[in-house]
Amino acid sequence: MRKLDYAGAIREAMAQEMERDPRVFVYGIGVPTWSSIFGTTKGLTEQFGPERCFDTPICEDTMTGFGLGAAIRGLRPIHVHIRVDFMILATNQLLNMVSNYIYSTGGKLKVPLVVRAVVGRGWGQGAQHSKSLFSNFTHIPGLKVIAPTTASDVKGMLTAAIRDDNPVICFEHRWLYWAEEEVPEEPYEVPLGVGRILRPGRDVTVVGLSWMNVEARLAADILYKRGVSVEIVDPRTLAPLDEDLIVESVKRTGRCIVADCDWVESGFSAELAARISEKCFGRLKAPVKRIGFAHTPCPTVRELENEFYPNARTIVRGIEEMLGLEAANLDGEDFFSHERRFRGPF
Amino acid sequence: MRKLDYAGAIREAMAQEMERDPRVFVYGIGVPTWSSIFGTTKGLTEQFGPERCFDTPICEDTMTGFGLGAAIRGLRPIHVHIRVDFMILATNQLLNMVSNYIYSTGGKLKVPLVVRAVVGRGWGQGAQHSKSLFSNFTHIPGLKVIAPTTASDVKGMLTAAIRDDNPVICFEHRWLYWAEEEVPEEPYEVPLGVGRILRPGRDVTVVGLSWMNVEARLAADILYKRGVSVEIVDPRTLAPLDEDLIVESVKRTGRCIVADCDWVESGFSAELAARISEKCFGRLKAPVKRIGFAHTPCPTVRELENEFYPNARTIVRGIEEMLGLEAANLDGEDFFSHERRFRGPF
Amino acid sequence: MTLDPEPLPKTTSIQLFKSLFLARRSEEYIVKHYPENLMRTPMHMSMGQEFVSVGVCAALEGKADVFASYRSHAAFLAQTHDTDLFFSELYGRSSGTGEGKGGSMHLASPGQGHILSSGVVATQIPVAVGAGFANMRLGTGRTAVVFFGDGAADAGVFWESLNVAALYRLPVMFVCEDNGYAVDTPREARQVPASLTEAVKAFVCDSYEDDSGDVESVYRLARGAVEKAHRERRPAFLNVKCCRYLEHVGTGDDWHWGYRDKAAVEREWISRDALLQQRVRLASLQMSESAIVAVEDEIDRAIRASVAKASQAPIPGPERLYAGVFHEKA
Amino acid sequence: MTLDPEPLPKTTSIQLFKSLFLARRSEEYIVKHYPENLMRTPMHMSMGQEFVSVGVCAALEGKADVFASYRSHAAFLAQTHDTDLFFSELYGRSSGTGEGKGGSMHLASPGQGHILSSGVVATQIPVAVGAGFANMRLGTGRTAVVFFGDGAADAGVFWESLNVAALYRLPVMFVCEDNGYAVDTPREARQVPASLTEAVKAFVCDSYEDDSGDVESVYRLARGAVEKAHRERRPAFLNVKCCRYLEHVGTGDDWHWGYRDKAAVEREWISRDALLQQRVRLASLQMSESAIVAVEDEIDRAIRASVAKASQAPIPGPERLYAGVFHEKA
Ligand SMILES: Cc1ncc(C[n+]2csc(CCOP(=O)(O)OP(=O)(O)O)c2C)c(N)n1
Ligand SMILES: Cc1ncc(C[n+]2csc(CCOP(=O)(O)OP(=O)(O)O)c2C)c(N)n1
Ligand SMILES: [Mg+2]
Ligand SMILES: [Mg+2]
Repeated sequence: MRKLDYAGAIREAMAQEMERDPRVFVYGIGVPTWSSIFGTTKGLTEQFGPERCFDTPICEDTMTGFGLGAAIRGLRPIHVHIRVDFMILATNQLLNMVSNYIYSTGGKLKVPLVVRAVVGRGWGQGAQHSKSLFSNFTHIPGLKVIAPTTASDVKGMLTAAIRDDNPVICFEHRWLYWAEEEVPEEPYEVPLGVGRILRPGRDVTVVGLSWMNVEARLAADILYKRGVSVEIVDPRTLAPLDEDLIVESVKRTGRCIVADCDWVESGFSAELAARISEKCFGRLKAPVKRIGFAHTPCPTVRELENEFYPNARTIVRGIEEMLGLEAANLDGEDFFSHERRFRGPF
Repeated sequence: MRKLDYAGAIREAMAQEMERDPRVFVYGIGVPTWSSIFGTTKGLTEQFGPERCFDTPICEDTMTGFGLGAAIRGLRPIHVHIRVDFMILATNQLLNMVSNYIYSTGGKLKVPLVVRAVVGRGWGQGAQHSKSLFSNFTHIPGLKVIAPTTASDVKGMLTAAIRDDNPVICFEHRWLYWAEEEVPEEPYEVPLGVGRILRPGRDVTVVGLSWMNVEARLAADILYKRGVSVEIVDPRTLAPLDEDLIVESVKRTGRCIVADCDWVESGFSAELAARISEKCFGRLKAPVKRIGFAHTPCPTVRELENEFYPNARTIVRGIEEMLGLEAANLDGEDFFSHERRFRGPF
Repeated sequence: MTLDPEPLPKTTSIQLFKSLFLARRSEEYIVKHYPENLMRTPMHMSMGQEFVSVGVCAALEGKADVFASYRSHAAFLAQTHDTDLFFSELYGRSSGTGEGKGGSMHLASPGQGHILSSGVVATQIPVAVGAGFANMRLGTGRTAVVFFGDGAADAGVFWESLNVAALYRLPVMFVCEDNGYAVDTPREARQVPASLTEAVKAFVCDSYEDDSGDVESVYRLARGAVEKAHRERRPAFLNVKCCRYLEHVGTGDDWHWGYRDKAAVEREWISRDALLQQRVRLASLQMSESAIVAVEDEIDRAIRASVAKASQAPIPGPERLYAGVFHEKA
Repeated sequence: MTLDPEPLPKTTSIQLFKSLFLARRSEEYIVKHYPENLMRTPMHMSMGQEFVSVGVCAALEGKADVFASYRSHAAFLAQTHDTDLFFSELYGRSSGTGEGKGGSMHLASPGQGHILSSGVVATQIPVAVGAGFANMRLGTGRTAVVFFGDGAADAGVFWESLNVAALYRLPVMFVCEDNGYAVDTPREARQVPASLTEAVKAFVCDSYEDDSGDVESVYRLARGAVEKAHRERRPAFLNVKCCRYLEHVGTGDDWHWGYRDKAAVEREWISRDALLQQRVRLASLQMSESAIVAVEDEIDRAIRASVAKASQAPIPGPERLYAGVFHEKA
């Protein structure tokens, strides 16, 4: 099968759905620019015209209401935010309007609105370009929330989201955009609400969110050499959550680490840890451990950023501690690090 | 000691601090109106003049930035929202600005800003006037979050918040406004970050948030008659959290119910349940149970509202289940219910 | 603003009267029966302001997608004339559009063109712009209309929405029900522009003001405005001065708040009440008192019938709590 | 806009030149050394636009509380002249005001009147209004000044803030660095008002426009504006046309993006570069070439010294990560 990277898979999902359904359109600040949201919207204006792929003024709140209005009156909008930090300006529309429009009409209205929000680490992003905020949206009934990890998942899940008659927020970690994978060429859906075991294992379950699954795989490889078998579960959809898959895995391994790329306190990792602790009560050999950002605003300076962000090393250490293993010398390990790959300016 | 209700205690805390410190001022939509935010701002304009207690245009985002600017340049603003649902319009300022202004200057700036947000049930509030959203703010480093339950606590904690050089969000459940208690007349501080055991007990710990402590007390009274001893812990401050107090209590009782007046999923109850499960691992006789709103937007019609909101009955049933007791007949119980006390229009 | 000198067809005048009367009488019913505590939802009464939405909705002849605020009893009835749905929702019955989940602040009948009312000030405005975009793209021939109070123009989203509507050349009707107050705060204490009608002109829209207090004046204005909006492909802003007779929320009066003077309000507004004016106009059009009374009686009967139906309609069962959070395929 | 015919004192002209040169040269240093990947923070370069903040800050003679966007190298240096702090922050050192935590987008030196730059468009605007309120209430005699791009005027919070500043009668200076683009989107593709300068007039402020490209013109304008703002107790809006020479973010150019024409930009802007103009003016004021070069050399030396200091300053240790989330008592 041909290989495609995550950014290309997003582009392809949108292009195919736009082809298939003339009601689908894409918009947002910078969407048709030269840099085209990390390439995910490249060429769509040329292909579908400026009426179906367009830029907007800098007014996220209004443009979210705009998407809602277009969605309930027959179109299928995809609204793109180059940082979730800017989607925060639309919190009012998302929490007070989008999430309860259907309920307030007794389930009769359709709100086929997709909102794409980029998260992730860059080149000294600082406190205003680095948030994730998954839980601020999974907390809200009426919103579906997805965070695909692989290229094939993001194509299928975004396709499913576009076809869904309910609002879906899609979180995309920018470091994933480069991740290549075999991705089917034809359109397909990966159903929302279904998780995936990314790697089977016996000794401990890592429930990874978004980019942290990449770190988890690296950690698993490292630990494999020491005879530790790590299972990685990717919920993929955060709301509604595929609880059973996670609970079954943890019941099998008896140990769980939740690895999030967000703050831990009141984060989605708290929801996962709370559920797993409840549903696996009596089956856990150790308390569920949460890994995530340090509880500080994100600093810009690299040396503190490195402390702020969790990575494969954090996961390895967490598992070692949980299993009572000595901390291995990791100096020889080649940590796959986009801090090194990535250069400025942004 | 003289008795005062919660609304009066808030008013007194603000008035005394305004008296003490000319830099303190109060503002927000409707603050000096006749109905004066449930009476909590009554007479302040008359007492301190319209420069120190004033109304604003309907632009919460701007007025939050305004508060931030006033705070860093030497004043001590108190911004009031008659519903947290309207504070949502200020999410951008709160998350992107207020929370990281201090950190981005290496801890040098002061941001003595207090934001008061009213939560709670009314007369068919519906989806847009009923949220709590505690966790959307406890998730954010750089914000302090409080939710006092009693009149004496709210006076002392609000006083402490006003004197604090950091941003503090104060959640006030409107049903508490009527709760009377002995409240000292002179100004005093109840330190932020310190929880409180509202009722000591042996068999199960209820960690209650805001109004749910009132429901928990009622549940405890009911269960007491059946020989069940309930301990009620009120964290009071949600961030930073007094974890030790809670953990010690649960270690003693071995059982815990977290009772929140917010959605459960990714709510603050998830954070509590995750921490307690971790820190009390091996000491729990049953999984931590979470009680909160149904995971739907809030319906208006009373009959569904009654299903949506948890109350003393929910807590009683939760504890019975946890202790393996049969469900008692509660028909004879006089549930303290503001649905009955409260009348329209709002 | 120039008034069309041609009189309206008599049927139109009657239609406007009916629509005004329907809204007024429905609210009079609410005033009377609210204290029974069976309509357990906050009430933001349209009384006094009905002529704004009645005039505008009539001018659009049903081909409107209406977005409104919590104060939208009149707009809902002007657009849908559906007292069955209206009272069912207020009484919290399964037969309401939101099966009682919405209540007074979230009236909705999308199929009839009243999309959804919203309780957060100004939030409905950008949604109307998006609906206008869909109407344009899909060529529905419908017009997105948004009703909001003068308070909504305090909010940046109003200015953003006007900008976006004009930028995308959408014939969206922005209708400000300018009753001069946000709760008890007068416009001058919230907004510096001396005239909103003038201020919006920078935003490439057609801007109109009406302080006639007359439903026919609003009707004519809206007809002209919507026609021009489509022709020129740009939004229209209608600033219609009006007066809220009752308290901000609730069914009583608010003279005791002291922010406005009862005598002045009576002199300036209530004395030339739009419904009364229209009744007088019908008489001047040779409609007999008994014919007018017949019209009124019919509406009264319809309201009573709707209330009776609503009272007997089932209350949603607990199983409905979790229903409809997401779209339910029919 | 009328130009004051009186020439400025020569010392002022020199001061303005110094300030322009400081900003330009500091950024030239960045352009040269950014590829070394030691300044690991995004760079939104002021180059070409420096005269706006240089002119305004000089007019305020230090008595300003400056709020600015991510594009605020020039504003920071114009207000503080502190290249030590500036380069320390860019190099992520403990000696930066944010000990490197802020980086290029969050420059801050509150004690020197550059409060904090913000990376979210328009967010700094209402904060300046609040600062203006505090200044008024505390009688500090300082003026809150907010710099923002033309893109920020897309945002409702700009209009809200203008309204609030005017309503509370605050002499806040709203300075739009109007480079005509938000990233690559021209103003006309985002805003319908033909002229922002005209549109804001509805908001009871004094509105000024400057397209001279000249730092002395901006300086005069700002002096008059701030004086009037305090006298009339209302905000001033300064719309200063300017040109960003480099790409939106980063230290290169962006001609390959194709949204603007290199030749036109060179002809219309770069050829009359404000720094060059000011240098020519100094010459015309009988300042000798060697005297000018001496000034330039001194600034160059200062920059080199600051960079050297920054490079030797300590990098914050891991224990600093959790420090300063809340205010730390000194
Ligand atoms: C964003 C927001 N802030 C505050 C409120 C509280 N509130 C409800 S109605 C109202 C006044 C609105 O006035 P206006 O828009 O003129 O409408 P009117 O009530 O006069 O019809 C306010 C402030 C709200 N609903 N939404
Ligand atoms: C609220 C928000 N939305 C989007 C962005 C992304 N963004 C960064 S700069 C920029 C353009 C701003 O243009 P302008 O205000 O004119 O400033 P300039 O860059 O031209 O100085 C955009 C859209 C942002 N930072 N904040
Ligand atoms: Mg009004
Ligand atoms: Mg610009």
